[in-house]
Amino acid sequence: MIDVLYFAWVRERIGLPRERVETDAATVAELIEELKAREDRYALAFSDLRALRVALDQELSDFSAPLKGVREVAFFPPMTGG
Amino acid sequence: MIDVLYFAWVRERIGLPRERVETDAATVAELIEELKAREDRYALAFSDLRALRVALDQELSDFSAPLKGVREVAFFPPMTGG
Amino acid sequence: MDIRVQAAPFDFGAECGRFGQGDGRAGAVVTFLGLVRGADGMSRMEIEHYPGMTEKALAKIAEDARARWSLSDLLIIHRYGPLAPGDAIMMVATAARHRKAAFEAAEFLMDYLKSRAPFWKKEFGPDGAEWVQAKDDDEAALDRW
Amino acid sequence: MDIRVQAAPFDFGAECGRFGQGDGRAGAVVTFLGLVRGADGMSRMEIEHYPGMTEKALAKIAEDARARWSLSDLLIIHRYGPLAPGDAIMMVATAARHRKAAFEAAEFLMDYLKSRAPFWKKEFGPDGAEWVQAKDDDEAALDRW
Repeated sequence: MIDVLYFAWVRERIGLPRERVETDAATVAELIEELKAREDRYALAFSDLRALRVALDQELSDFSAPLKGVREVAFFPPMTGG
Repeated sequence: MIDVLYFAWVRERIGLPRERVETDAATVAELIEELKAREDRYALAFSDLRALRVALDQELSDFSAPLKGVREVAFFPPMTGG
Repeated sequence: MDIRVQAAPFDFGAECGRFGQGDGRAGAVVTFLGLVRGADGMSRMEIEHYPGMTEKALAKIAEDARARWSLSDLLIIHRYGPLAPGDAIMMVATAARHRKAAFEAAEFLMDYLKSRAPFWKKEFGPDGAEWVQAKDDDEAALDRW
Repeated sequence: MDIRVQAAPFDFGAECGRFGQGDGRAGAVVTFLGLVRGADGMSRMEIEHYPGMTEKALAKIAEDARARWSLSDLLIIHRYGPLAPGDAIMMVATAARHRKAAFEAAEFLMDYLKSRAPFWKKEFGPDGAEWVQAKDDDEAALDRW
């Protein structure tokens, strides 16, 4: 089980801020494929990975990173603070 | 007649902040030669021109500039504001 | 050193008045204030963030700045939640012996805050709501450090 | 736009609190504060200036900054006379739509103030009084503009 968090328009497209996901995905990319296969709203949110960023346990990471030991995955668009 | 002003250590070496000078000098450099010929304290103040700056009528200028029409000449070291 | 992430407003003048001074170590203080612009008909803004990661990201950015420049003080304040035109969004402040370090550290903090701290701005205007898009410039700004 | 040359102290916090905000045009405010450092056993400082030329030089530097960047506000305050460690010597502030212009304009103002405005600092320490020497760095800083 892994906590998956969504922010900004990713959260809006998927329709929820966080969920617990049962997965055997070895990498972020595999997790994304599983999510996209679920429902259109996921497929839509993850349709263009260049527009997305991922954090693993609250550290910026990338889509090829392994999920082993990770408790929290977050997906969001490029940040616009400051 | 021209007003000649001195600032910072130039003022301290010459021993006065300003004076009126009767001169026919055509350029700043000529005026400096006239002043150096007056007394040791002037010769000392003007001994290293690389350490000096000049302003003509309150605008930075250079030693080769003509004095025609100028009312106020100021000599001082490189500025250290800010 | 102080880092604050908060929904509440902050008083830029009061923060500037008490920052980095008084210990005689700083010769230079630089502050930056980010404001919600009133242009383009925007009526309000909302800033979303990632609690937990935000604090870690800001602490990391501040540590990186302190490793790189000798700073006698450093401050970051960043708001989230609803904001109106003219409101203060965030500020940074740096204090150092000389101006070069204070300026560089403040710009470094801003460049990294823009692209590496998990905040997202949504603008509400006459044509509806829109998430602010990251600019290529902002990512490119990191290359100079 | 405001330029002040004065012997009197100024309140950096209060100046920051009222600068560049309120009209909704600025998205970015940068301020710089220069302080007398208490290091190196210096007990006091005196700043001499050239009344008349100082005001002209500061007005020219400010005009040059405004010609180069689109600024919604600009402030320069520079003191002269006796100062003690910890005292505020001077400040600049710039307001613009985006942070890049506000930062660049503030650094431009500082670089030119250092080397082109007729101020001279004299420091009084345990070994007597000494005029602060201009640094080659400060002259070189102008090359980037």
